[in-house]
Amino acid sequence: MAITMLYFAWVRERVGIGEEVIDPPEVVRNVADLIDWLSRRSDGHAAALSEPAKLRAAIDQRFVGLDAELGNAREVALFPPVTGG
Amino acid sequence: MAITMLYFAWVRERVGIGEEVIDPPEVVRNVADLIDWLSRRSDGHAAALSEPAKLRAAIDQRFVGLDAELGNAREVALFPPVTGG
Amino acid sequence: MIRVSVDPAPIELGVEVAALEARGAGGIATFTGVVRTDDGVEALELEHYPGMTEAALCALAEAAMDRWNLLGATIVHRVGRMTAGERIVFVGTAAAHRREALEACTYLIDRLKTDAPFWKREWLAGGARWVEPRATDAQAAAHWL
Amino acid sequence: MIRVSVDPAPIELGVEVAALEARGAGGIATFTGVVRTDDGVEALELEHYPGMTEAALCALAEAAMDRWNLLGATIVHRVGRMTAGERIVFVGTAAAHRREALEACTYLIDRLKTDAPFWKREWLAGGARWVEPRATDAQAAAHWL
Repeated sequence: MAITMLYFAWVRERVGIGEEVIDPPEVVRNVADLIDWLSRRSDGHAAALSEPAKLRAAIDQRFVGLDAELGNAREVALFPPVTGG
Repeated sequence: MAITMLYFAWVRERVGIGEEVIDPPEVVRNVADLIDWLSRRSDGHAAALSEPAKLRAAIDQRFVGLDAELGNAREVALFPPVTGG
Repeated sequence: MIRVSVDPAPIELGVEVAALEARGAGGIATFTGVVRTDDGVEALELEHYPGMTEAALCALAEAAMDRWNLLGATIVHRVGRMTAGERIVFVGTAAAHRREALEACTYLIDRLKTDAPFWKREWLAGGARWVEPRATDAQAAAHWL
Repeated sequence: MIRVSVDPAPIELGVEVAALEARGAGGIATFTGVVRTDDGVEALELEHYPGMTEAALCALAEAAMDRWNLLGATIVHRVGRMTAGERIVFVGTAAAHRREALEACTYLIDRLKTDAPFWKREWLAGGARWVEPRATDAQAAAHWL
């Protein structure tokens, strides 16, 4: 099923785009799987996603851990830890 | 030695004046003595000063307890507990 | 920088905050007390002890500057008569870190309630009454000792 | 009353405070974050996650309204590019009692730091850098759990 990926801050810069639509295979079950699968799409993806410990995620606009199941996710975002305020 | 007395809030209202200069005798040594001595000056003073536990004091613009010695006080103020802010 | 003011004129919040922001700090915390509109009070009258009041507020602002790493502390208290919805008091602090600004702001308003010679009188439809001190205010101030 | 805004326009502090004062509360507490002028940062750029940001700030304001007895909670966050001295964020609370307003204000800014999807980039003479999160912010937010 198609998922809209969103990237923010230096993740966006390294990937080279802020948004893309993907269709990962069934073996990609949780966010960590998705990061691993995405990192093989391009050198930019690899540069952005090589250290999952530095990444945070949201599924359908809610913060989740990297072990969260994708389920029927329609929108997944990857980004560095937030620094607002 | 002359002392300027100041009264604030309902103490001022009951005494009937906000300021007066007094010259208490030597036996008046601390604030409690002064309250007792002042309360005999008029019905207004008596009404204002009859319950020392409800009074607070300052000597030369510093808060003090009723047991504080007058020493060389030049200005003594009597008032209810403060309610600013 | 310390700023203390005791004035019958309305409190200009924008001006006070701008002065704190101009200190170059990262964070500004403020507390503003306003005459409540909900309990039948038509006007509030603030009496104070001229001379002693300003000294007490300066001492309080200095104590906050010593205790926290502040770039600015402001205390503005209105006196005289004011009506529902008007500002009675403004305290503001500027600091590089929000924790310091917020703690110092709480300290200033807590201690102002017990350590500065102000007296409030409420005017209601039926007449006027002097406000009684609240035990919770003494507890809040004691918390900082 | 909750007000949440995420906007590239400058934050109008006077307007925000006036709206809180109009709630009829006795006390208004605020915290304003300003781009610091002291560490060589010429400009700050705030990126966010449109849609999620507004939802996260609303959830935060609602949590504060539930936890304290507030009459109003406001969160305004600027996004885009801003220069030294400009306001990044404003949080404000209105309550009948100062303790509630001050605590809730601290809560809002503490949790905003960790619970809303904003990312800061600093522009210096030599180029730009993404701001790293601070461990103290995570600790401050955890304090409220």
